[in-house]
Formats: sequence, C-alpha cells, structure tokens
Amino acid sequence: MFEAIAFYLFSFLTIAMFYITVTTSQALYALSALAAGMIFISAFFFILGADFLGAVQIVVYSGAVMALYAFGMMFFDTTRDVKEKKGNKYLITGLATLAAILVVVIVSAPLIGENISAYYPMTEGAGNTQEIGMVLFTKYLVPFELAAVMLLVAMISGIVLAGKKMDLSLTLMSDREIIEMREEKNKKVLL
Amino acid sequence: MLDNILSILVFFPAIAAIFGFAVAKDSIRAYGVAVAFIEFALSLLLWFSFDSSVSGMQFMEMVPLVPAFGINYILGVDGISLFIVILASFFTMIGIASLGETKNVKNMIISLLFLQMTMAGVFVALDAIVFYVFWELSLVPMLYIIGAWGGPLRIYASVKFFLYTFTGSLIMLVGMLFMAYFYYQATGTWSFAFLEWYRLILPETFQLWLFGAFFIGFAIKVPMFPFHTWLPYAHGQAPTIGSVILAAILLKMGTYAFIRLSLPMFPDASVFFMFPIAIIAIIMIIYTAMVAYAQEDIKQVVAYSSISHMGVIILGTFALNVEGITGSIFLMIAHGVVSGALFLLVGVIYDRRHTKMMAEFGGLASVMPRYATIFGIMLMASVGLPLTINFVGEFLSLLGFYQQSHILTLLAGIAIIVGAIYMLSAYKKMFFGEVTNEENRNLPDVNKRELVALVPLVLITVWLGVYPKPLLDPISNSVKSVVQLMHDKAISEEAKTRIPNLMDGVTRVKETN
Amino acid sequence: MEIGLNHYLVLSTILFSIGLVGVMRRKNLLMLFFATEILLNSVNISFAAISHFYGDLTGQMFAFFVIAIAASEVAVGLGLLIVWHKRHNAIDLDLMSTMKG
Amino acid sequence: MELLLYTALFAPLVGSLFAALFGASPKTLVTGVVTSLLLGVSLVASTILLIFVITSGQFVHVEMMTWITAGDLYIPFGFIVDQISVTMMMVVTLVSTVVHVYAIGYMDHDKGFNRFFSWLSAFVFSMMVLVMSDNFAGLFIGWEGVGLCSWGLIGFWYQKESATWAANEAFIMNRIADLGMLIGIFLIYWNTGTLQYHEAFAAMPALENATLVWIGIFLFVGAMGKSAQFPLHTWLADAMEGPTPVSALIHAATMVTAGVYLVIRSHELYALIPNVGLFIASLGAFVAIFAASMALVNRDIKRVIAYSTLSQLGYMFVAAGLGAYWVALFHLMAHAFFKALLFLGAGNVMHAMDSELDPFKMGGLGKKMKVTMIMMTLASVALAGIYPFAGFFSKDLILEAAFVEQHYIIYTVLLVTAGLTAFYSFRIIALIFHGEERYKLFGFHPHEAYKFMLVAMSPLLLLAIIAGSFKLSYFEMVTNLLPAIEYHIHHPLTYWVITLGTQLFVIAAIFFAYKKYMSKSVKVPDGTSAMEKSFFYKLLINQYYIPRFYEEYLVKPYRELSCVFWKHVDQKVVDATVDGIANVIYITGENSREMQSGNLSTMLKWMVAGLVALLSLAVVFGLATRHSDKIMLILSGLGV
Amino acid sequence: MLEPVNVSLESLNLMTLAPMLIPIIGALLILIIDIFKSDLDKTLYVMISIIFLLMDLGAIAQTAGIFNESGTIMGVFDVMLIDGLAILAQLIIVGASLLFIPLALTHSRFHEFSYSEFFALFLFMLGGFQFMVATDNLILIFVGLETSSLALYTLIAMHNRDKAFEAAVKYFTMGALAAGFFSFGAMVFYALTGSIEINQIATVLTENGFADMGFVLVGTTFLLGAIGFKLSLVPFHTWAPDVYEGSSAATAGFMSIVPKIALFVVAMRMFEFLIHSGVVWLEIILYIVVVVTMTAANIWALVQNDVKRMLAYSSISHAGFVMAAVLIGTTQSNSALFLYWILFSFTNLGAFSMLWISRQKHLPLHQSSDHSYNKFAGMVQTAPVAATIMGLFMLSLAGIPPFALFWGKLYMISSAVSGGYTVLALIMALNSAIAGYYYLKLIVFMFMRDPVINKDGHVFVSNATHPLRTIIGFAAVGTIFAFVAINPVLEFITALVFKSGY
Repeated sequence: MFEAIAFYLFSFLTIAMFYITVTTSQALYALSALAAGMIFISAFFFILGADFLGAVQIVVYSGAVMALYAFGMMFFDTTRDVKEKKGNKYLITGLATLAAILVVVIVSAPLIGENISAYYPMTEGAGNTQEIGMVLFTKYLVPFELAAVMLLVAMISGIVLAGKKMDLSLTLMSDREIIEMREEKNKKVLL
Repeated sequence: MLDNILSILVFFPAIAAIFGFAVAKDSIRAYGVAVAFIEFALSLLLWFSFDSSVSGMQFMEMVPLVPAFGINYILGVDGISLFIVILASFFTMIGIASLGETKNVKNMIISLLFLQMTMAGVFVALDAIVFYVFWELSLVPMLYIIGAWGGPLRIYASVKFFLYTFTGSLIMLVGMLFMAYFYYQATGTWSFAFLEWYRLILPETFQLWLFGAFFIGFAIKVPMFPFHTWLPYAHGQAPTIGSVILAAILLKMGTYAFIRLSLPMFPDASVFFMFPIAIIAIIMIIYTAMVAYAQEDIKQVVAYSSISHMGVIILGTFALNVEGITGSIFLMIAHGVVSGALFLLVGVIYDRRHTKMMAEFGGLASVMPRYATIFGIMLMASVGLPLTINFVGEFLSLLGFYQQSHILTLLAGIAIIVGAIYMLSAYKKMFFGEVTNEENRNLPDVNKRELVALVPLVLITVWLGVYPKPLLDPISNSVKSVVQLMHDKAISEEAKTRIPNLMDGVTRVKETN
Repeated sequence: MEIGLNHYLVLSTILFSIGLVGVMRRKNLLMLFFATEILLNSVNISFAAISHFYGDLTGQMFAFFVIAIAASEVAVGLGLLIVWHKRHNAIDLDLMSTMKG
Repeated sequence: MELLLYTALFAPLVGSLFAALFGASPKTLVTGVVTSLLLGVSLVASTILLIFVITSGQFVHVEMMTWITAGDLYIPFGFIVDQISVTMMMVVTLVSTVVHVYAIGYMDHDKGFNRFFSWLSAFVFSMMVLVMSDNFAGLFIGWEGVGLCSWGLIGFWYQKESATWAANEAFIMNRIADLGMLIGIFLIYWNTGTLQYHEAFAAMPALENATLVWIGIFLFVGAMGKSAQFPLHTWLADAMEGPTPVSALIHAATMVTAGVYLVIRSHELYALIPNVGLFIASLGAFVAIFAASMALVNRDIKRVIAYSTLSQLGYMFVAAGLGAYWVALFHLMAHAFFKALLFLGAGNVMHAMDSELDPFKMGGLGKKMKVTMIMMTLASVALAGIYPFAGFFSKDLILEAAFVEQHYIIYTVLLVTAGLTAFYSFRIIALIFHGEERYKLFGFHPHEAYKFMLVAMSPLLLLAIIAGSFKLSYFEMVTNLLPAIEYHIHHPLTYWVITLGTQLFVIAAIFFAYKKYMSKSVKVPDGTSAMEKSFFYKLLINQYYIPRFYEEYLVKPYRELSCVFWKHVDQKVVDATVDGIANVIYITGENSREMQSGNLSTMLKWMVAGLVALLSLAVVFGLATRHSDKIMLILSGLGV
Repeated sequence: MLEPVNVSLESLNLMTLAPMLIPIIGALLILIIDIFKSDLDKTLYVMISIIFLLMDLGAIAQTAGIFNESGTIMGVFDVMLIDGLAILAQLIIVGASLLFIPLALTHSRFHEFSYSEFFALFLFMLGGFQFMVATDNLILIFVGLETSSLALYTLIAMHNRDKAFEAAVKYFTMGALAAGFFSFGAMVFYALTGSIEINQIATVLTENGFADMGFVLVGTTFLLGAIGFKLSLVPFHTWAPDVYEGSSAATAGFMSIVPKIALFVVAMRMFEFLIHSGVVWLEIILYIVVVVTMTAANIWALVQNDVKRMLAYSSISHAGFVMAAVLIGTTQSNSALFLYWILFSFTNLGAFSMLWISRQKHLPLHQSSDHSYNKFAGMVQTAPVAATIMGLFMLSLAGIPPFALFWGKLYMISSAVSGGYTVLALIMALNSAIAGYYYLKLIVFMFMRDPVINKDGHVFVSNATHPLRTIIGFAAVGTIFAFVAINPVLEFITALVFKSGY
C-alpha cells in the first residue's frame, strides 16, 4: 500500500516537474523543475531498492549536472525570457502523444515470459552497494573502464571547446597570418 | 603470341593510350594512327590465323579472376564475333586517320584508344562479368567524346546516352546474376562463363524472366523502339568520330549480345518472344524510317536510318535459323561500314559549313562531285542495293525470317521502300537542284585525308557486296552450332519446331522432294 | 493494488514522451538539453524497476552507465554551446540553419 | 564460248568504269567513243552467242563464283545464255549500241557527258546481268541495278527539280514492286530450297497450287513495277524527264520489258497457274487501252511515246499471260526496235526544237528534218502494225492468240487499242511534221540532227521494217525452250476477215489522225475549245487523276504522318516519357529537399516522426497477426 | 554475504582487449607529450597515430590468427566477443583510419589538425568503435558508441568555423535523442529477457517463441531508430548532409566509413537473428527503410549544388544499399557487406580527399559552400590529372566496372538475388542508375564545361602534399586495380563471416 501511494505520488511529481521543464518559458524554472524531477526519480530508485543508484542520481544529477547547467545558464545569460517561436504545436504534441499511446498500449500488456532467471541475481543479505561493486568490477569492468575513457574524452572535449584554443580559428586565418601570430607568440615567450 | 592474341588485341590500345599521355600534342595524331594501325594489323592477323572450318571458340584464354565467385577472365573468338572485332579496330583506325582539326586532340585520341579496348573486349569476352565490364566501360569514353566535343546540346545528349544505357544494363546485370545463381543451384559452383551457361537448361518461366531482363539491357543499347530516343540526340550532338564509332560498333553490342547470350541461353523464351520482338522490329523499321523522312538535319536522317536498319538486324536474329542469324551478323558489319561511312560523310560537309541542316544545302552535286559520288554509293548501299554490302545482310535476314512468318516479313520488307524514300529525298535535298546558297558555291571537294578514310569504306562496301563469302563462311559455321545448340536445348514443342535441327542431315529440299 | 512492473514501464514511457515533447519544441538549446536528460532519466526508472522485479543487477548497471553517459554529454554539449555562444551571443537553434537542402 | 559470255557481260561494265574515271571532268569525247566501242564488242559477242545457240541448240552456262552462302542457301554468280536470254541480249546490246552512238551526238553540249556514258553503260551491264543470270538472286541484282541506273539517268539533269523528283518517284515505285519480287524469291527459296532457275522450276510441279499462286503473284508484282503496269505506271511518264536516249534505251526498249522477261523466264511456273496468267493478261489488256487513251490527248511527244510503250507492254503481258510466251518475247523484241527508233526520232525533234516537247508548237518540221520524219513515220507505221512492218507480225500474233484462246473481251480491247495506237501515233507525226509551221511563232530554228546520229539510227529502222520476217526462224529457236504453241485461226475466212479488218481499222485511224491534225486550223490549245473543256479530255489529260490521287492520298499523308511521328510521337510521347521519368525523379528531389530545412527542430521532429511511424506499423502489424484469422474472414467476406 | 570471486587470468583472455587498448594508450601518450611540450608539430602526432594504428593492426591480426584456430573468443567475463565480424570491422576501422590520418598533413593549416587533442580524441574514438564491434553486450556497445560519438562531435567542432559548430551541435543534439532511443530499446529487451547480451536475448526469445511480440517490436523500433540514426537511414538521416558539409572534407570522408561499419556490425548482431526467427515485421520495416534510404537519398543527391553535400547524400544511399545485406542476412550478403564497405572505404575516402586537397580557406567567390559544382567546372583543362582521378572515384562510386565499388555492388546484388529478394535486387540496380546521374554531373562539370570560378588549376591541388598525394594515389590505384584483390579478400571475408555463424 505504501508502495502504491509512494509510486503515484512520485509519479505525479516527476511528471509535473518534467512537464514544467519542457513547457515553461523561464529557463530558471525549467532548471529548477528538472533538478526537482531528478531528485524525485531518485526516490523511485530508493523504493526499488537501488540505493546506490539513488545516491548516484542525486550526486551526479542534482549535484554535478545541475551545477554545470546553472553555470551554463549564467554564462549564456538566459535569465531573460526565451522567445520560443512556436512551431506547429499540434504536430509536436500529436507526435509525442501518439508515441506515448503506442508504447503504452504495448508496454502495459503483461509480460508473458516474466519468469526470467536473473543472470546476476541479487544476493540475500548483501547491501546494494556491495552487490553493485561486485558486478561492476567483474563483469562490467571493461565498460566501467571505457566509461572512464569516455569521461576523459568528455573532459578533453569540454576543455578544448570551451577553452582558449578555439578563440582563434586557424581554419579561417590565412597561412601568412598564422605565421605572423606564431612569431609574435615566440617573441612574447622570449620577452 | 597467337595464344594471347585476344588479350593483346584488347589491352594493347589501352596501354598505348596510357603511353599516349607522354606524347607531345602535335605528334599525337601520328601516334594514334600508328597504334590504331597496329591494332588493325593485329586483328587482321587474328583473321588470317582463324580457322574458318571450326565452328566453336578459338584462341581461348582463361585467367581466374575471382574464382571464389566463379568470375574468370575468359576470352575467345568465333565466326560471330571475329568480324565485328576487326570492324572495330578498322573504324578506330579510320576514325583517327580522318580526324579533322579538333581541340584537345590528345584527349580525343586517348579516349578513342580506350574506347577501342572496350569494344574489342565486349566482343571477345566469354565471361558474363568480363563482358559486362567492357560493356559498361565503353560508355565512359563515349560519354566524354560526346560531352566534350559535341554540339550545343552535348551535355544533355551525353548524359542521356549514358544514363539510359546504364539503366538498361544494370537490369541486365541483375539478369546475369540470376543466371549465375541458377547455375549455382544446378551445379553447386558459381560460374559466369558463357560456355558453361550454354549447358544449362532452364525451365521456361525462368527463361522468360531472364530473357526479359537481358532484353531491356540489349534493347536500349540496340536501340529498339521505344527505347531509341537517346540515339538521335547522341548522334545529333556527337562529333563526327563519335557518331561513326557509335553507329558502327557500339550499337552492334546489343544485337551481338542477343546472339551471344539470349538465343543460346533461352531458346524457348526466344521462340516465345519471337513475334512480339518481330513486331517491335517492324515498328522500328517503318516508324523510324518515317521519322527519318521528316528530319531536317542530315545527321538525324542517318541516325534514324540506323535505328531502322537495326530493326532488320533484330528481325534476322530472331529468325532463329542459320540464314537469318548469319544475315543479321553480316548486316551488323554491313551497317557498321555503311552508317560509319555516312556519318563520316556528314562530317565532311559539317566541317566545311558547320551546319547539318539540309535546307542550307542543295545542288552540292555540281560543287562537290566526288563527294556526291561517294555519298551516292553509300546511300545506295544504305538502301540495300544488291552488290553492296548491306544487301547481303538484309536479304539473308529477311529471307531467314520469312520461314517464321510470311506476313511479318512482308511488313518488314517495307524497309526497302521507306528506306529508299528518306534516303533519296535527303540526297535530293542536299545534292540536287541548283546551288541556292552562296556559301555553298565554292566549297572544296573531299580532300586527301578524307579520301583516305572514305575510299577504303567504298571498296569494302562493294567488295563485300560482291564477294561476301570470306565472311559468310565462318559466320555461318558458328551460327550453325548456335542454332543446333538452341534446338537441342529447347524444351517446348513449339521451340523444337521453330528452331531447325541441322543434325538431321536431311535438308529441306530433300524433304520436299 | 499492487504496483507491478508495468506501472513503472508506463511511467517511464510517459516521461519519455514528455522528453520527446521537449526535444521537439524547445528552441533554446540549453533547454533542449534538459529534455534529453529527461529522456535518459525516464529510461533509468524502468531499468531500476526491471532490475528490482527480476532480482537482477544488470538493470542497475545499465542505469549507472546511463548516468555516466548523461554526465559526459552535458560536458560536451555545454562546451559546444559555449563556443557557439562566444561567436553568436545566442543559443537559439533557429539561428542555426545556414546549411540546408 | 565462256569467254564470249564474259565479254558480252563485262564489256559494258568496263566501259562504265572507264567513263566513271572521267566522271567529274568536263566532256571528253573519248568516253563516248570507248563505251560505244565496248558495247559494240558486247554486241558482237552476243551475236556470236546467238549464232551458236541457234546452230547448236545448246546453252552456255557458267558459274563465275559464289556469291552468298549461308545455311542451305547457295547463290552463285551464274550466267546462262539460252534462247530467251540470248534474244534479250541481242535486243539490249543492239539498241544500246545504237543509243550510245546516237548519244554522242545528242549529249554533245552537255556538261555531264562523261557521267552520262558511265551511267548508260552501267545500265547496260545491269541489264545484261538481269537477262543472263541463271538464278533469281542474280536477276534481282540486275533488277535493282537497272533501277539504280534508271534513277541516275532520269535524274541526270539534277538541277531540274522535276527530273530529280521523277527519278526518285521511279526508284521508289520500283522498290514497292521489288518488295513483291523479294517476297516471291523468299517463297521460292523456302519451298524449293534453291534459287537456281532450273532447279527451282523443276521442283515447282510438286508444290501446292496455293503456294505456286502466291509465288506467281509476288513475282508478277515485281514485274508490274519494272514494266510500269497499273497501278504502278505513273513513274514511266514522269521518267521522260531524262535525256531522250535514256528514254529510248531504258524506258522503251529494255528495262521496262524486264517484267515481261521475268514472266517469260518463269513460264514453267506460270504454266502451272493459268488463273494468274489470265489475271496478267487481263491487266495487260486493261493497261493497253488505259495507256493508249491517255496518249490520245497528251501534249508532250515523249509522254505520248511513253504511254504508247506502256500500252505495248500491256500487249506483251497479254501474250505472256495467255501462255504465248514466245509471242510476247517476239513482240518485246520488235517493239524494242521501233519504239527506240521512235524515241530517238523524238530526240532529234527535241534537239531541233531546243527541248520543246509540245507538238502543237511545232508543225511542218518535215521540211527541215526529212530523214527524221521518214524514220519516225516508218516507226509509227510499225507501231501501228501495218503489214509488212515488224509490228504487224508481232502484234497481230497477240491479237490472234487472244482470239484463239477465246478471250474475246481481251481481243476486243486489244483491237480497239490498236486503233487508238494508230491514231495517237500519227497524231503526233502529223502535228510535228505536217501542217502549218507553228514553230515560227515561238522563234525556234530547227535543224536536222548530225549525220552520224541518223546513221546510228538506221539499224533500228531496218529492223523495224524487217524484223517480222524473222518470225519463223525465231519461232524455231525459242520454242526449244518455250512452249511451242502456234496460234492459227483455222478457219481461213475468219483469219482473213480478222486480219484485214484489223488492218483496215488501223489505217482508218491513221487517216483520221492525219485529217484532224494536218489541217491548218490546228492551233496551240489554250484551254478554250469545247473539247478541252469536256470531261473526258480533262480526265485523260490529267491521267485519270491518278498522279494527283497519289500525291494527295499517299505522298502527302505519308509526309504529314512522318512529321507527326517525329514531332508528336517520337518527341512528345516516346522521348517525353523518358525525360518525364527523369524529370519526375528530379522534381521529386527538388520539391522534397525542403524536408531538409536545416532547422534542428525540424530534424528532431523527423526523427521522432520516423519513430512514431515505425511504432504505428508495429501496432498495426501486431494487431494484424493477433487477429489474422478475423482479418482473413473479413477479406474472404469481401470476396478477396 | 558475498563470496569473494576468484578469477583466473587465463580465463579472462585479456588479449582480446589488446586491439582496443592500443589506441587508447596511444591517445594517452599524446596527451602526456602535450603536457610536457606543447606546440609540437602535427607531423609528430600523425606519426604517433600511425604507429599505434599499425600496432593495432598487428594486434587485430593476432586475434584473427587465434580466431582462425579456435573460433569465436570470449574474454573478460564474456563481455568481449571477438569473432569474424569484429575482426573484419576492426580491420576496416583501423585501415580507413590509416588512410585518414595522413590527411592532416595538408599544405594549408587547418585548426583541428594543429592541436594534439585532435589526435588524442581521434584515437579514443577508435577505441570506442573497436569496443562497439567486439562485444554483444548492449552496455558496452552503448558506452563505446557514446565515447566515440562524443569524441567525434568535438572533432567536427574543432574545425572551428561557424558551419562546423552548427554541424557539431546538430549532430550532438540528435545524437542525444538517439542515445535516448538506444537506452529505451535496450530497456525493452532487458524487460523481455532479463539480459542485455544479444546472444542471450536471442536465446531467451527463441525459447519462449517470441511470445511478447509487442515488446519485441517496440524494442526493435527504438533500437532501429538509434542504429538508423548513426547509419543515417531515412528518416533518421537528416543530420548527415549538414554535418558532412560542416565538417572538413577529410573528417566527412572518415565519418562516411568508420562509424557506419561499427554500427553495421551492431545491426547485424541485433537484427539478423530477429529476421531469421521470423519477425516478419522487422523484415518488412527493414525492407521499407532500405528501399526508402537508397531511393530518397539518391533523389536528394540529384538536386544538390555542392559536391560534398552530394557525396553526403550518396553516402546515405550507399548505407541504405549496404543495409540490405542485413535484411537479406545470408552468409553471402554479410560477406558482401564487408566487401562492399572495404571497397567503398577507399573510393569514398579518395573522393573526399580530392575535395580536401582542393579546399581553400575562404569560400570561393559568390559561392555559399566550399565545393560547389561550379568550382570544378572545366577542371580537366586546368588540372587534368586531378580531374581524371576525381572522375575515377565518381565512376567507381557509380558502380561502373571494373572500378572498385562495382565488385561490391555485384556481390551485393547477387546476394539479394540468391537470397530470394528479386525485387530488391532490381531496386538496387535501378538506384545505381539514378545515382549515376549525380556522379555524372560532377564528371560533366569537370570534363565538359569551361571553367567558371577557377581558371587556375593550382586551386585543385592547393592543399596537396606528398602524404596526401600518396593517399590519393593509393586510393586511386586501389580503385582501378581492385579486381586483382577481390578474390583473396572475398575468400578471407567469407571464411571469417561463415566461421562466425553469420
């Protein structure tokens, strides 16, 4: 019973938050609603016994991601109202609703092959975090390491793109300009 | 050397063409002529060492190419292909020799040499894929020749030529792949070799479909009505040399392919489609002849006349007997010589006046008597006068088809009437009457360079008209084996009766007696 | 009234659709990125739910990696936006249609 | 003998090629002389061959080389000199030699002198091939060859629009007939397996009658073209645009008789199918009177003679059709002599009159051109069939044959035609040579032709007079080959009544013509006289409106249809379809490239739309499989 | 409590990781070098990349050898899966990269190639792709995909001009949406089978006889959306032309080959078992998608005014063409896929390289794009050799024999014929004909028109350096003489594919 109440409550909240995120014209509202929605989602994780995931959700999303977005928002100065040139509203809602209905129709059907044996079953008595650690560092070691590489890539990308290196475009400068620039730089170093 | 003569024949011009890049611009013409002459001499050597009494393939060569997929480089020549190969090298030679002042002459000659490679390749290839390679590749130099040296609509014409034929041959390719697949199913190995395919007896429905696929490819190339409309543009816009080679050789690829592929592989389908194709052929003959009559441009007249003649060739092919097929092969050569010569002749006047409109001319007979004479001879050859080369082919083709259908042959025979109508009226417009246009008054007659190209053609026209035997014997020999193969392979009763059995040893005369 | 797997799946789908709406209607790129976050998050709910109902950890693993991916995307996405914003002082995607056809 | 045969055959070719060498250069007398000499050689060779054939009764048969072989088909260049061909050879070489010599004078001032002789000799060669060939294919070579030379010679004065037009007309009309001939040849080959005369004819009796009928008809269609039988006759009159020697040689003596020759050559075939023979005879009779009627009013001397030729060809076909092959051949020969003479005479007149052809503008020329007048008069007498001239023997025989075979209608028609022939022949004689000297009104200064031309004509004159006396020996010779049917009216009284009656009728016609056209009241017609306004006159002068019919209902529609085919069908339907397909593809691209608006939002929408579309399909498919039995039920209910 | 896990090192088969680790190590090395000494010349990085790529090639060859002996290798807790497909795909990925990376050595300086990060990201990206193809675990596929994609977005943006940013943003945003699709699809299959490993998914689904067809369809739809996005199948293709146009020609050429082969392998692993198990819906859908992709992309390519954009659409069309192999799903068709893609890789890379060496820093006069057709007008008069080579690539792309791509087309259409897809074979053939038009259009401009913009032939080779010439020469020679190599390559491919059970 508790579970049901919690489910519906959080469902309502997440849906509402995300709805606000995609409809409001205030970037700040959207950001706040998104952050709230993320936190509500972590509630689901806790309900479902995925404690570790819930924690990660709060830390990564509400912490890191939202902070990044907030920074971005300030940078872009989007506190002012964003003009949303309204495209074809009906098309958008139509497509989305249709997608939702179609998927819901199919997904709400009971899964026939539900008696599925778990490949990586949860162990009785072990904490969620432990279990996850166990699987993550055996079976999912390679993806985990690759994810690390991915984050490295993301980091490099972020630095390259947002950093000074992109300020001057060598692509658009003529070869002569590039040489002059180099010489100037060398001079500076010498000085 | 004789063992590899076909490969040499095919690749010599290409290699020479590559070396040609290094030759200086002002000497390239001599180089081109020399190469083409050597090529022609090689093809003659091929003829002299060819054994006319053998009906099968000679000078066979085989190199595995993609054995995993049954693709092998197989070449061979028999009576059916021999003379077209010679014709191709001959026309390349003539063409280069007669080349007038041309911009970028180097590119032109190199293209021509490449074209020669593809033409030789198509006619000696005995593997479907090798055949297809050369078949398609021949489009490229031609595209360039039309597109770069042609008239005002050249780009439209060349692209149309390319795409139209390309589309058709892609469908043919699908047919070839099907054929290989059926062969694979029957034998468990992949093969694209014609001689292997000949051995495959297909059920009739398959034959019909495959015949259809091949037909589209060939029919566009020939070109058969209603797929012919690229041809007038291509001819109309092409430079003289392009038209010459297009008419003399490239069109023959389609009809040659019918004989090499469609007939022996699908005898039942050939019989099944005989009448529809004959009707198309008749439409080609009469309809295009009428269209030719309506033309105002002399080159278009010749272009449409080509289509009309190709109709006769098709008809002869689908006579499915030795006389008809022999005739159609001979007519291919004949038409090559004659239409090639006619296009050269049109080129002569175009070089002088830069127009091809017949209304611009008139009375040329008195200004350029030698030109008028040669044109007249070729015109008479074109309308199929006996003792000219065309007659032999036309006569045999029609004679052959007469065995299959009387009434259709009668209709097809209208060719000799309508052919005379457009040709004579064109000749009249150009050469007869008073000289009305002042610009024509002082035109120089054909010069030496042009004569070098034209006189041999005239001689061939007459020689082969009077004494076609050296060609007819080998052709007929090979055709006999094709017809016999068709008869043996035929499944349906109708096909068995339609295709004569030559092994009876009893000729028709004896039957009747 | 038991909450079954299907409930979660439906919820997930609805959230996903909301995400789709956002993706389609947002013209502000930053807010568009919000919507893509919604997409990924909605799926995570399902993964956790399936994991829960099957007693299998794989789902949680997947969700974990999805979070990592989402985080990386934010980094790159913001980087791109910053570059664009530096040049154009705007992040409206309607301005971004020099290439078409 | 073989050497002689080759000499006879190839001498003209050599001459022609020799002349052709000088074709483009200005007049060189030598070409004319050389070609004439070579023809003389040919004539001599033919004569020796004739004597040989007569004396030995054997054939000379050679096979020079193979021409076409393919499959079972075997066609050699084979030549045969037998009684039929040797007759023809004599006629051809004789007339052509005369014409050549004559033409040296006639073409004296022509720029195309050399070209003319080249063509003319080439014609003779073709004609020799035609008559000497031992197979149908060889015949066809000659057949087409004479057609070609005829084209070149009719259109010899190519600057003249009418000449080239007539040349093309002749060629094309002949081609129509040639198609029939070709089909006939095909039929022979597929039914007998050979094209050699003797083998083919030997095989024919074994064939079905229907087949033979078809062969007969198609071959005759070929003959109709060459011999200008109705309805393919119009070209002959128009062919008079050519130089007069050409008309004499080709369009009177030789080429036009090729059709008759063909029928005679195929007598073994036609003997098997008498019905076709009767048809030929009927058509011949019709053409005889039909052509004669047109000759009555024509105001062009050459055309009159041409119609006369046509009419006489009708006679020959009557004979051939009725099985009197030797008679036909005999008339062919006799006719060749006097008709050629007539033409050459007309040539003299034209020469004198600066190519004027209207006899009404002449008159009284007899004083200036006595020899010509005599020659033409005698030739006309021969033509009219007055005893003892050549025409009497040959033509009378035909009438007798018709009578004996009891084809009285044909007989009557021929009889009337004989009268008409006499009338129109002497109409022009009278108009040209007698009566008022009307030419003075038009400022002509007529003069007699060169002497040597007249001398050259003299052998023809001689033969026109005496050819009839060879009748018996001739009969003996050709009946070695042809059925020897003698046509005698057994009842002597009937014989005499008919013969004399005919003669009287003809003479009456001659007198009538003289009376009518020698009078001083003859004026150049100006379209005002009552006769000229009469329906019949108009009908005749317009050649029964047949040329106009052809022009209006065949030539024009053909031209228009051609234009329609080109401009509308070929360009607007066939080609437009091809381009249309290409354009549709291109325009689809052009219109749908808007899809790629470059707007990110749109792109995202497309992605979602694609997803939704796939999902919808999934649902449809899912439902369909789940309810497939029900769907089948509904479909079956709908009758699918 | 959890038991400690004992894992023997041998059972891990760590060498399966070697091919992927090598480029990653190379990338790290480049980063480290950059830390110690910046402003080093690009040639250094190019050479380091090449060395590592060669080592990578060696490692792949090593695994190929093992595969040849012992069949499919599983490694590292069965996450890694080295089979024939993986080996072939990696060979193509690394091989094409080897051709691509020297393109950095242009005559003019372009932004991205001047920074070490480009090469590091590039190698990371390769690692990502290699992981993708060498596993059947959806998680690893997903992570690999994202690693490489994120790197690729940056590489595009690093070209550093407005169009490049626009391209990167578009690609990125749509990629994010596709990532959503992918995870949703994976989720559905997980819900269905409790597993995210494709062979287990296949086993489970087959065991219960595709009872939950609805779920299968939804999952397939979403995965098709995600994979189709990367493969640029219509209607998920919209990014492709813009991104190709926005990025440098070299990168565009790279993008047309390497990411796609990785995704093809994924598609083969994911879809073929479904089709073989009789999911007719997928067959129909794939059929439609393949046909529409081929045709529509061709039609759009017809109307382009820019060569690079045309090549973009043509690449889409080629991808659709090759996707047919997945639909057909026979050994022959799968072999044809690899054969085609190998041949396509050097032809297409060659074509893009030709654009690359003619690239100028600024747009040509009065033109809105770098490589408009007009730019190439009359090229044969000013730069005949370059024009001939470009024409050669166009002919090869059009499928004119005997140039490279013809053999691919031949084998592909043959596989359609043998697989019973007659109509598809015809459509493929006809599409080649339509495609002929736009390739021809460039040839027409180069060979048959007079120069419009560039009267100076130097423009067409302004970027050419020896390495670039070598690459182009290599591609050209490969294009012309491909027929010599077809047989061994085909035998090799077929053996590998057959042994992998595809």
